[in-house]
Amino acid sequence: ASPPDTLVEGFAFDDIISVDPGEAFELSTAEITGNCYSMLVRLNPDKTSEVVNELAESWSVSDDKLTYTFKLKPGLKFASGNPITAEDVAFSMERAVKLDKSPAFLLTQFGLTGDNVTEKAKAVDPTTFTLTVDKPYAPSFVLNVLTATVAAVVDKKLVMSKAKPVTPTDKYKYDTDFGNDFLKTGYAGSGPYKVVAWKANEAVVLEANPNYFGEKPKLKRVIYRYMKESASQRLALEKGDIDVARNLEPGDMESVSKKEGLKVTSAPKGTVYFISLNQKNADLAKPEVREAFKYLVDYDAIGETLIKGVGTIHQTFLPTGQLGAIEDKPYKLDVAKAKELLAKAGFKDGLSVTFDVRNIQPVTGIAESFQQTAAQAGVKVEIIPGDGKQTLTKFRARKHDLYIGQWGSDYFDPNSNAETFTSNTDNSDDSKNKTLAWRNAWDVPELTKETQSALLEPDSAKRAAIYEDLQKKVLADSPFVIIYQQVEVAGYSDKVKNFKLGPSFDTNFVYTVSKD
Amino acid sequence: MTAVLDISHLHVFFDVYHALDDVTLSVGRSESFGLVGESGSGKSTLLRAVAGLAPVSSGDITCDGEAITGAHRSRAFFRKVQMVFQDPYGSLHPRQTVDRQLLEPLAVHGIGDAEPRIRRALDEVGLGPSFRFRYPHQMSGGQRQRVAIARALILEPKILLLDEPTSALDASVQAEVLNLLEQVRRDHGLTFVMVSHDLGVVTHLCERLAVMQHGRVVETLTAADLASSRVRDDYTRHLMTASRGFSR
Amino acid sequence: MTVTASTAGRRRARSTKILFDVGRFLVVLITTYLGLLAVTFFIGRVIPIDPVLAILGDRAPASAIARVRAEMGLDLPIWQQFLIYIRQILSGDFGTSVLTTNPVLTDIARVFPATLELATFGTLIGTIVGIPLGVLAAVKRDTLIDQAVRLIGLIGYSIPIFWLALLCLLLFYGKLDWVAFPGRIDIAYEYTFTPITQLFLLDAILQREWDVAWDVFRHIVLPGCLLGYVSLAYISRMTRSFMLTELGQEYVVAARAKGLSERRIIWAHVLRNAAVPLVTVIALSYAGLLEGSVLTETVFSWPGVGLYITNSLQSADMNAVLGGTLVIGSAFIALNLLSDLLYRTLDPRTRAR
Amino acid sequence: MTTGFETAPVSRRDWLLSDRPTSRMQARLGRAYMIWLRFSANRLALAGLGLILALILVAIFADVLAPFDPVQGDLRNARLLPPGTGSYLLGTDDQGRDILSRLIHGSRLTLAVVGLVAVIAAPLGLLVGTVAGYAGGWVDAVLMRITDIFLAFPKLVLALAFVAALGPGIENAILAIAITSWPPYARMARAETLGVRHSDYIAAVRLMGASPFRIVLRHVMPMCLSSLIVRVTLDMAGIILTAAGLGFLGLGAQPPSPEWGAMIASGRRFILDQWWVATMPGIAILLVSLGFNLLGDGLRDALDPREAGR
Amino acid sequence: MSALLTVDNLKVQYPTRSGLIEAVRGVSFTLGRERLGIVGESGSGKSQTGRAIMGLTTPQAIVTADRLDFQGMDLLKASPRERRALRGKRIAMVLQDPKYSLNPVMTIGRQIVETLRTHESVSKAEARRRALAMLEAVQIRDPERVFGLYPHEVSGGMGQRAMIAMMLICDPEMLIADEPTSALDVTVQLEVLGILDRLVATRGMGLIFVSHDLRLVSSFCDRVLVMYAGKVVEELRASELSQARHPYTRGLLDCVPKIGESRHPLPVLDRKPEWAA
Ligand SMILES: Nc1ncnc2c1ncn2[C@@H]1O[C@H](COP(=O)(O)OP(=O)(O)OP(=O)(O)O)[C@@H](O)[C@H]1O
Ligand SMILES: Nc1ncnc2c1ncn2[C@@H]1O[C@H](COP(=O)(O)OP(=O)(O)OP(=O)(O)O)[C@@H](O)[C@H]1O
Ligand SMILES: [Mg+2]
Ligand SMILES: [Mg+2]
Repeated sequence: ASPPDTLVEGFAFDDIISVDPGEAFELSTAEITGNCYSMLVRLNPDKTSEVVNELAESWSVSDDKLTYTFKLKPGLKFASGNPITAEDVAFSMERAVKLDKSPAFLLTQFGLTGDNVTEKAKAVDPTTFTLTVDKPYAPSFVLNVLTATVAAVVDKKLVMSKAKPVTPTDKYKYDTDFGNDFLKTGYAGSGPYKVVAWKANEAVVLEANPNYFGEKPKLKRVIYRYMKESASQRLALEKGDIDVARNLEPGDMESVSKKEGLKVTSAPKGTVYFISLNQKNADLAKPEVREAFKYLVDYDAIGETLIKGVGTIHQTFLPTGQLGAIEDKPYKLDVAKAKELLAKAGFKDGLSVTFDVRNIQPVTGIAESFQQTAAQAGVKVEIIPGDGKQTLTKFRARKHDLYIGQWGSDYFDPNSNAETFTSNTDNSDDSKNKTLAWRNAWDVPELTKETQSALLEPDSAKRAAIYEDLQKKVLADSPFVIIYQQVEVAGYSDKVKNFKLGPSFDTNFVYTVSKD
Repeated sequence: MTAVLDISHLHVFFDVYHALDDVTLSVGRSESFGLVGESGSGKSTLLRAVAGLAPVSSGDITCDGEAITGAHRSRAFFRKVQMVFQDPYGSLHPRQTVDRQLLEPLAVHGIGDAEPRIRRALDEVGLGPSFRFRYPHQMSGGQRQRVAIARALILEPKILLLDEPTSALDASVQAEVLNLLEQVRRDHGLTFVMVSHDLGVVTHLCERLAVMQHGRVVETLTAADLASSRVRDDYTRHLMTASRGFSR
Repeated sequence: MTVTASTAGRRRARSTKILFDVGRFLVVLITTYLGLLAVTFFIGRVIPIDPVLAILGDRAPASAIARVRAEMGLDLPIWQQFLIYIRQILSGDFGTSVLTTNPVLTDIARVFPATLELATFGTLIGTIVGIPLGVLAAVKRDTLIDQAVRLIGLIGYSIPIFWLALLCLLLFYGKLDWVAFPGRIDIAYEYTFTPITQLFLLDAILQREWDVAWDVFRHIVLPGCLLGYVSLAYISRMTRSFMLTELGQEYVVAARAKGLSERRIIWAHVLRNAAVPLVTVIALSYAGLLEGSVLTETVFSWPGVGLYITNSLQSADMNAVLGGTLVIGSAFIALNLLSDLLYRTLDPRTRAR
Repeated sequence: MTTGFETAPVSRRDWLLSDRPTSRMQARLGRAYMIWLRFSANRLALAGLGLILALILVAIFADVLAPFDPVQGDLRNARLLPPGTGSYLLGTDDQGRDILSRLIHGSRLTLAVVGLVAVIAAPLGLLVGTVAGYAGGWVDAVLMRITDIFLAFPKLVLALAFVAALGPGIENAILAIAITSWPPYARMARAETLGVRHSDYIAAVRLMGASPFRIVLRHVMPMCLSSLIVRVTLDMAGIILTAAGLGFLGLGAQPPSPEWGAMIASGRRFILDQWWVATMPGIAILLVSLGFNLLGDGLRDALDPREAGR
Repeated sequence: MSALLTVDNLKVQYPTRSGLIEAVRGVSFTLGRERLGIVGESGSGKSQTGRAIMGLTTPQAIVTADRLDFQGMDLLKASPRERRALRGKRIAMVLQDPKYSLNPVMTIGRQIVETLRTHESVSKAEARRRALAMLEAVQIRDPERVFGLYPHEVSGGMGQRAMIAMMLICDPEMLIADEPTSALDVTVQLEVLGILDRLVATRGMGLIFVSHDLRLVSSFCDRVLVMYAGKVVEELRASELSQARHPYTRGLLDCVPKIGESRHPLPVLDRKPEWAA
């Protein structure tokens, strides 16, 4: 049984590779960082089109839309007891950019580089921080990006005291690791909870931060216990060994919702699942084939069974809730139509393709279902199951035919998804750009331009219109068969009060939770 | 007497154990030569050394004019020298019929007329055709020993090495096998080198014999000498008394 | 070679024989380790998983990827990589695990005891129950008891352990609530209890923390019994067969001729002889449990070395895989050595004089 | 030949049991018949044989026997139906496929895995073991080192690594299992060869001038064969379980192939509410590997004269 | 002379798949305090006779007799416990091959002591003392050393002596020796026989000596039973061996080659079916 002062969550967090906010870019880490670090601004969980202040007391944009000035609230403290100053904010930015880890691009897309970051992101005085961007972006875009966990503020004094010297090379020009080694498993933040331990595939332990500047958390400890399977999470939940089950599958969700003493909650997330067709494969590059495949998914049956409760059928690339998102659902299972299209493309007798699928539900189930429906149209699909990293390696090398994947918004702005689905600046094999469009060798210079133009559109309504247009185009002609948008669910014991899932992964807050 | 088998200064070691210590022997053509001695005195080792089955560390062996060195034996050697082992239960392959066992040497040497040869060989050792397709476990010890003899004879060797061919057999069966050996020797003009711990058996079959103890040859003498107790060595005398049976 | 020289040589050979044996053993050990290293290295290179991916995640910028690739020496020729790898290992550096970001040795020091504890528990059960069952079956050969023991053993041999584990978990945890939830220890104790040896049961008992010990026991008992059943199946079956071989020996007749009771003959004479080959069997089954409990560990979320290697393998975390492999390989070699030693002490015929 | 023994005055049984066979064929058949007599006296062994024969028959006639398509399901209407619903005797799985039909078709995979692994691993182990044992010296040392390395290597890791390297699929799983399962055979064959190497009958063959190659192939190997057969039969269960284990870890078979281990793996998600999805394939595996074990046990008693003599 | 053991119409049968094997087919004899030899070719049922008397045939054997009487005790009616109490204490048996009949993982001393302590309650020290004395009695030169040795560490002759010591330590009234010397070297063979002979003479035991060596038996025993195919075909005094009448016995005697005798070919046995009748 779980202790009364502790919230125990069963959670499949096998994606965590580090809890350093400057390095981590995984969904599970986002939740940890969200609960343990503070940022200048945050997404408003109740109204996702807005950002609200956290460390910042106020902010303003210069007229040329290039310089953003943030004023910090007074008297803030890190968990270590050190005061939070603009210096720390600037350091956090500098650190992320210089470390150049996975999430660094969020900042570097504003023109920050290792060489200029100290100039462009700097503390003017202890409570004033300014950020200078390279183009007059829509302010909503910039602020939305700043809500991402990479912008979490770390304790400069503490971090640098733990930093390890490194020998500079051509690739890495600095003589310190900026405390990266320490922060991989350590903690230097100011959130309601602090990270006490992360043991890969075992547990993440959070403890209340006594120096937290906001309302103190109700529970002393939060333990995320690694549990891979839905069935065992449910079992443990029913037995009271955990308070929250985070990875319930449809069947288990249903049972939990009917069970006395247990409740379920859910929240749509900004993640869409899609099957993508590699355009390097000449067969799949035919427009008719691309279209035919969209008719070969049994959206309705999948929605009623495999993803019931954990996803809603969604066919456009922007998740519901983001600026400009549309809800068009023109496709449904239509084998005859698909056959006709295939015949038009010259595949009267069908064709064979391979399909790289992660060993994880519900993707495997959807893949199998697709395999069956595709077979009806003469498309022979060979499923190649693999572990996540294995299929991903292949996908990134553009060696797949079909791939089933998901894309979660990096920050709550339409650009995140638009960029990946519609922009491909360089379709060559050694391109630096790794968007989904590139990964499927979908060479679309016009769409790329259109996506970029949306970034600089300061008027929200006009910006939304551009995204709507992009979505329609992708829906009609892209090699992406978008199937559904994820709904995150959790089952929990009714002893747990105020448990809520947020609209994004870094807003799944636990500090409001209490227990009877 | 022309020597068909000449052994001089032969040494055999098993790791550190000196199993044969400077053994020198000479066996004449068509002679029957016996080896006696207590258990572990190196009788079997001597035969095996000649056959190339024991690690010779030094010494010379000449066989029918062919000088042999080390453990390597030429193909021709095996057509000249064959061996019959002590234990009829262990010297036949348990998973092969008599037919297979007799066929094998012919196959190895690429000898063609297998069918008549096998029939003749079985006939010669007094086994009818009904034995041809039996497995070893379907035969008695004496019958197995006959098969072993047939197998040795089928290559028509000149020298037959016999390692206690009858000691595992009943007295009555022993007599049959001894008679058989005598007969094939006469028919083929074979040279015998026979090991036995039974002085009666050795004197029955051999003209000359060597007495071994602790890996050495202590005395070489003729059967007639033995019969009339003309022995020089104490150990030989001791063996003779022992073989007369128990006396109170 | 002259006679005198050879005799002297033999004598010298005898005194150097022990030295030679030790030397040969070392050569065996070193080559086996080198082999393990080479195979692991090879596996690491052929696995179609980009190790950089495991370090940086999916969305890292190209510059970071190139940097890490160079850091890991992945751009060097294969043989150079292997040499670097060997040099690293020889200097005692197993590197850090990408997956857990800990030094591999630290990880191993945590996960291996977990497996060790489980496997030891299983082997104890297998031995304590399996041997008497095997003896019983052999003594009552062809009776109902014999058939029953054989069938129990055969089913243990035939049942998919992960399946049985699932069903048992459902029954004993889900329905009956007799055992604790998967894992090694309850959350409530996990952060209050400080283990010394990492063998939790032992630690709890040593520290006289009885409630912890009870909790740990409730966790280990089900997976331990399941592994115990598998090992019991093997041990009882081999015991039966060794006992039957020994029961047919002449010394048993001699012992009966002495007027000894059947019980004494079975337990003091026959089993004592059957114990000689049994030692190897038990060691083998123990080694098997040490390396082969991945499936059980998966079902019971047991943070052991099998699970560790499997997880690492799926992330191409070759440092961790190698560490785990070497530990299991060492355990295997050590157990072999141990069973060899035991064999020698149990069997006077092989004892050095 | 048939006329031979129909006109003969002796019964067929006497002809087979004759201790004076008149032809190679009769001798061989007689030996086989003796083994069969010993084997068939063991009821459990017969049950095992029956199970295996049933498996083979099911595999051969899978197309006829299976009431439904094993890979095409009815996701919308027939998902997770309990046993006995409509014509789904053993229920359906999460893709709405008939479990019975999948089990029936899965028997082919099981049989293929078992057969191919045996065909690859056993001869390999036999060859390595007998050559090492007979040659001795450095050949033995080198071969046994390699064997030891493979033995000391965690088996499932090796198999996992191979499957990961070669890509998933039943063929690769077979290769992986074969690669991990030969060392024990090599060890066993070597031990047996060492026992046989110094026997007089091998000495006799050497005295015929037979080449080492011939001795190993024709005289040593047959001696190792019966214990090898027994061991392989007993290991079949282990092979099935390993394959199932690989399937369980998601590395054995590719979906939608009805591999039993993979079926358990995908069914375990429903074990709380839809117990049959994981239970049915579990029972199938249990039955088949029990069958192989019973068969192997019986064969051991029948082939091993030491045991059978009593 | 009072009879120690009376055997009347002893039969030992083995049910097998191909019918009943009759290993012993009605053997009758009596044994006093004397040396009785049993000879016969391999498979004639000598060992089975000995084992049936000891009650050591394998469980599936069917042993029947009109009478099997040891000093007034009906062995066939005795409970297993009673028979066990007899074995080693009053009736002992020496098996053929010392290599296999000594427990390889127990020291020789312990095995001897074990017999003693099974039947008599003596202290450890006393048992050891008596075992050493017994080892000395079987002419082992260094009993202290041999006491602590394992079977594989002693030669065949020593092993056989140890076996005899183990069986005689409780002073049995009767000893069955089943080919006790056939695995040994000729010279050692005589030494062991010498020891047996002395022990029988000094302790007044009854001895059944099983062997296939007619010459040896005749020179060692007082009386000889000749067995063929599970039956006794002839019984005679050892001294009257040369007057044996049964052709089987004569044949066995004749077919052995002797030093200084020239018979080529050797006479062989011509087995007659009526012998087995
Ligand atoms: N392969 C071997 N390895 C080690 N020692 C051996 C080997 N073969 C024989 N010996 C030893 O060499 C010595 C002589 O053995 P050998 O077999 O020649 O004796 P033997 O005279 O034939 O005795 P027996 O009459 O018992 O057959 C013995 O002490 C034996 O232990
Ligand atoms: N367990 C058994 N089952 C069937 N038959 C048996 C069994 N034991 C012995 N026999 C048979 O009983 C017969 C007599 O055997 P026994 O051992 O008494 O012969 P023996 O005279 O001692 O011969 P040897 O001189 O070879 O020891 C043999 O034909 C043998 O096959
Ligand atoms: Mg010899
Ligand atoms: Mg006998």
